[in-house]
Amino acid sequence: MKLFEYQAKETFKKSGIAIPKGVLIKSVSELRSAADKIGFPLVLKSQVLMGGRGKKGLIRFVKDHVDAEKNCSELFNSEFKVNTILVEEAVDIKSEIYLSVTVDPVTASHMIIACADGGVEIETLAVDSPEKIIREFVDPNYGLMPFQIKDIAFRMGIKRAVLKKFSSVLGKLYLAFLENDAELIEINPLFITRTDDVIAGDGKLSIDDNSAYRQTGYEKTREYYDSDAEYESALEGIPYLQFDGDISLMCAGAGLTTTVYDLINYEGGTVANYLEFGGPNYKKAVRAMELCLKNDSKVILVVTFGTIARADVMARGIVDAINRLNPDRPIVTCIRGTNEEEANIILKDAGLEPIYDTEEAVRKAVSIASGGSK
Amino acid sequence: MKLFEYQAKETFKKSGIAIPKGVLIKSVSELRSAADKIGFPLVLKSQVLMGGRGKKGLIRFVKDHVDAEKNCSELFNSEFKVNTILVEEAVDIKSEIYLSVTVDPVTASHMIIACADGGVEIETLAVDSPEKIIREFVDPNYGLMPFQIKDIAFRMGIKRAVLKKFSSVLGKLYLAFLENDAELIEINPLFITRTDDVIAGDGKLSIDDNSAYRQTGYEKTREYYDSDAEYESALEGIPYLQFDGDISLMCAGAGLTTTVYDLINYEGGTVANYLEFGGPNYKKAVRAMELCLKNDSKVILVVTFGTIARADVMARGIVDAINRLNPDRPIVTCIRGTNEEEANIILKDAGLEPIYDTEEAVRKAVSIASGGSK
Amino acid sequence: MSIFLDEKTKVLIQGITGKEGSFWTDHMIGCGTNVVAGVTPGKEGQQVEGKDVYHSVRRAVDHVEVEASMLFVPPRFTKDAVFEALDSGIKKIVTVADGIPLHDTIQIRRAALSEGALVIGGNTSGVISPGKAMMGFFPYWIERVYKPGRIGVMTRSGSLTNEVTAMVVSAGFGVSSLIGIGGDPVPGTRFSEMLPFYEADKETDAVVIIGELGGSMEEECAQMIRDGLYTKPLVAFLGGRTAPVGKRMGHAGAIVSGGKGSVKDKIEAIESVGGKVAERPRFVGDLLKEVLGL
Amino acid sequence: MSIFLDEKTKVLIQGITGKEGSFWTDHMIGCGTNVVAGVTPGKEGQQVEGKDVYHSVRRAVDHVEVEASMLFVPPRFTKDAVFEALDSGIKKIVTVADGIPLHDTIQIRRAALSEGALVIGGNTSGVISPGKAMMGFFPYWIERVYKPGRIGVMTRSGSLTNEVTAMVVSAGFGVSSLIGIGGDPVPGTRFSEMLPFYEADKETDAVVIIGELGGSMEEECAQMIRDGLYTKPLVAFLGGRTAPVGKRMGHAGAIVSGGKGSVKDKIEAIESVGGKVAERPRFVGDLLKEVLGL
Repeated sequence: MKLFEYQAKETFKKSGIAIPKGVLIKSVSELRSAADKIGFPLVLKSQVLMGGRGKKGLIRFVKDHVDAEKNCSELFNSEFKVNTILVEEAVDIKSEIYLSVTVDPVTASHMIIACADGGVEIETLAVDSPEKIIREFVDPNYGLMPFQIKDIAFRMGIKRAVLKKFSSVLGKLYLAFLENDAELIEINPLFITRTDDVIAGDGKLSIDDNSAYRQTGYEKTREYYDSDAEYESALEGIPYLQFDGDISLMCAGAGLTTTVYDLINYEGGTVANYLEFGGPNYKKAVRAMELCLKNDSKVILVVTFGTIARADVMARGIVDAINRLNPDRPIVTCIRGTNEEEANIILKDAGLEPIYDTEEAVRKAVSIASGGSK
Repeated sequence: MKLFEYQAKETFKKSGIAIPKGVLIKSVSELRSAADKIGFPLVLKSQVLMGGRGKKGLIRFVKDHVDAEKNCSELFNSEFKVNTILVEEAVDIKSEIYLSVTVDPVTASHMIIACADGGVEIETLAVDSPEKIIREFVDPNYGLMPFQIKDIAFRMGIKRAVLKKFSSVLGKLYLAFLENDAELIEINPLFITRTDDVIAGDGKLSIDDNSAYRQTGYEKTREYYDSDAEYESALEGIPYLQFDGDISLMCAGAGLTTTVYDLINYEGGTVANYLEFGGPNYKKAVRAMELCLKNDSKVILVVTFGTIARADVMARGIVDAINRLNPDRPIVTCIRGTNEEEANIILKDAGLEPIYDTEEAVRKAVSIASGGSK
Repeated sequence: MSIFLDEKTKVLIQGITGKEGSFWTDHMIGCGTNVVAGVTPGKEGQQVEGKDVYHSVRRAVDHVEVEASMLFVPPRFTKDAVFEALDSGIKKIVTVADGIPLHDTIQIRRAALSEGALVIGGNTSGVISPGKAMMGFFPYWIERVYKPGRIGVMTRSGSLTNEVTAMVVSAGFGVSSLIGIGGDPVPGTRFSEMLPFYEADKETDAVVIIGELGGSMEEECAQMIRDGLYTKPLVAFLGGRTAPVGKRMGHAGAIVSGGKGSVKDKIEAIESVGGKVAERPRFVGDLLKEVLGL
Repeated sequence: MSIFLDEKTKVLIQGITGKEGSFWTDHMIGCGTNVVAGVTPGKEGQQVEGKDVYHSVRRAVDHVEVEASMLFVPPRFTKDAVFEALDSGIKKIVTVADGIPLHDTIQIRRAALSEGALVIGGNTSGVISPGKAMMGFFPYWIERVYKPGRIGVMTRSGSLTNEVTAMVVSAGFGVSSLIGIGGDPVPGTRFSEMLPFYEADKETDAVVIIGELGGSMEEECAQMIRDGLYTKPLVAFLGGRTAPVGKRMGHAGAIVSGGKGSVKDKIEAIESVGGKVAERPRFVGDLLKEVLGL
């Protein structure tokens, strides 16, 4: 679960990491009182989950009330569905640092990533100046040791005047990474101010979904999702991805879905959405199809090859869903795996034309989507 | 630092381990209101640090106010210097368990020790029924895992009805062991009540002195010590042990002191006290001798063989102490090590007769203590 | 013998009395697996499919010899169950749990590495040596997929494995040992760590890896080939050639590694050491014929 | 060569710029130790006794070869310093700090065991091979104590070591390698773990161990002899024969092990395998003559 900047910063604050003074607003009407609290110049930071907010114009430096109001209106009315803006003091910056903690699957370590040149995305740094990126591996059995923090600081050229505060921030960031079951916790940029203070300028925090049961306090609200279908799927625990093509995918298994996605692209088709029909969802055909129908797709393609997710149960669910929902678009099925013979009979009895080869099913769906025969 | 039962129980409570209802009293006048709060029958538990309180009659079960008052008076007036009594509810017990956590130096593990037959000291258990003692080694890198708790419970024959509460207590005891930098944390007995509750009947907690800087909140008060000299030494950070013989030992190094202690015993002498004159204390001769003089000893024996603790500095200190304190008993010195030649001159100049052989010095001190020549 | 397990391997089942555990124990025994005992705390004295159940792994290994342990344990208890198996010296562990906390998986892999154990999974269908034995849940009854043969298969996926393996079989081949290392961002064991076993296996002529975008697992395999530690033919099928950047297609592995691991990079890595990459599942069989000179 | 260190061993000093560190660095060099560099964070570019100072152990080992590290670091930072040395692959570490937190010492020893490193201390005077080199602070200038020779000495004490070693020397012997494993309840290395090095050392004819009540270290030595892993003569001096039960005589080792480890038990253990135990320091020399047939 990827959190908003303001949530990451709340976590930083709880962990003892300094953040800029800020007020969260939901409308232009809240702006003036927020600005009065913070004082000018200030920054308007749109709280959206996508990256590259600076380039998209979603972060605005403003110098007075008039300037602020104009920019704030623009942000709330932008195409990026901005619901919340963080009104934040403009920090007097000397330099910017990159700092994050994540995991390294190969060595089974926690990994600190640091760079003295912060403020740009780490992916960009990795391409432009890989030699400047510092990686420090942390044995999860020992945790981040003081000598490692010192070594990172020396390698980054952290000045003596800043060393203590920098070390404290890194130590606390690491603990926050552990305590929040984070996949990634990132401060970018970490500001070094002209008075040698160390302040988190921006924050990313991604909580491991598998740890949600022990990381309570983060509620999944509509704000986190691009579409109603994504949001409703999330509430039901059904993996769902929104695209904007013609074919709704009701597939089982991430690997198989990715493959079907590729095959559709090879055939010149486009995908409207991916909905995970496998795992615990294989009995939820009605709800799954309902969610797919929320899309403007032209066809629903069902591809499965299940073991526990029995083909006959899935086939019966599809037939049931068609009967109940009376879908306005064709359904193409390629349902295989345990009890596939029975599934075959069920689908045929319902008047469907079951297919058993993935590529053939993909071709049929693409053909329908492009206006071919039903 | 060994804590009193009531302190151990406060820690248990903070850690979420159930303890009996109890009130701490410092005089008989506080008894009635305490007893009213707890209700009869109740237990009067003398808060002293020595073991075997039951056998010494320092724990009394009382059934009414008259009974309570009589016993309470006896305890406060006993020879064991009881300053504080824990007035505690008498728990309705089905069985008693032994449970503790300590360290195992050989394997560098934390070690859980458990026994289904609690209520007697572990040393007694170890002699009487070693086969009943369960040891479980815990890798400090991983911590106590749930499977280990389950296994301990099975080996102890913990009943299903109690399993969850027992597991919770053991898990919390282990965490308290870590969080308090304990040398030893022990619940003995751990009560299993007739209603299948699990309650700490008694508690031992010994905090590692080397961790005092990060285990604040435990103040060393006079109550912890048998004598003023011990207490005053502790306040100054000087290791000190109280005995009741004739020879005050001002020695450097635990190993050498233990050896001198043995040699005195071989020669038929007795030790009044041991004061650590080595390490950081080697410049504190005046204060050290002052503390030794608080004893009813007949002679002070100084034995050292130092490196950093320079012999000349120690010799000068001894001479200075004699001049300032004008001790009422003889001083025998055996001061060797770095600059021992200079020390020799200093002592001789002051009219002392320095000795350089430990056994010879011991013989001389024993001779003086037994009424021989000065 | 097969790699990891065959019909002689002595298998313990942790979580044997659960619904899933007992159901798949039946199937595992049915397809030849030598299940020797099971573990469920508090259930000692019971039997499942004729196998004794013990309170703990320690008690089980006190009574029977165990070489491998199969975990049917919920994700949040998986770390404890893995450590329990390691504690008893078991060096082969398969965990099918889907949803193990990320930080637990790090500790599991770290412990496996330091104990010199192979932990397969989580989020996997497990391990199967078709015709001999299985640990996990594969639809071994579908003969057009799980036919015995001489092709090793390693995979990060579930359904896609059935899809690709069916293509291997339809091309006239069969499977020697199939290892599902699982779809978690931090699997207990990585592709490259299994390659030496396939290299040494006399019953394997070539290996098919079923990978996907994200991570560096395919690149590590290429390195093994470059280092001469694996010399048999390798054919890969990789999903996600056309996947949009930044979207997470179910498996988290792609994201965690932080932007690396495009399929393009992986194809280059594998082909640079002589491996073959199939564009479609259907082509895997053709490439196998090509690399085996058939 | 000697065990642990001789005049060729390349020694790093962690905490070299501190008062204690610089003072004893001077002495160590003075008695032959091959000090190659020092470490103090923030002091890179300085020199101490002509040796370059680096910010960190990693930076030091990038510049010079290091075989052993000597720590002059306060107790509460010792764990970090030991881990820093281990991180750079240093396998011989001596820490003299007195007052390391107990739970830190457990983690230090655990890490040393898993890295295959020897951590000597804390709470020790260190290690000395008289006439060759020293790591720690021994009064090597007192010739009636630190005379080179063919007797190995291991000790848990400081002053008592001077006392007993003086007796060894006054009996006409000298010392080959002296290892002060230290007086902490959980020393990084135990007596028995050093015995195989003395066994293999051509310059050592017999070993004297200076022990005390508490713990099981002497019993472990007896076990090494029983197992045939140490076959040279062994003479022990053990303090605390008459110590009252339950009183802690400075070293915490006695208490932590929970009531075991009486001197009587230790004497029985050592004598049961042919070792000798001296009742007084003075007798150590006599027993050495006896066991060496002189």
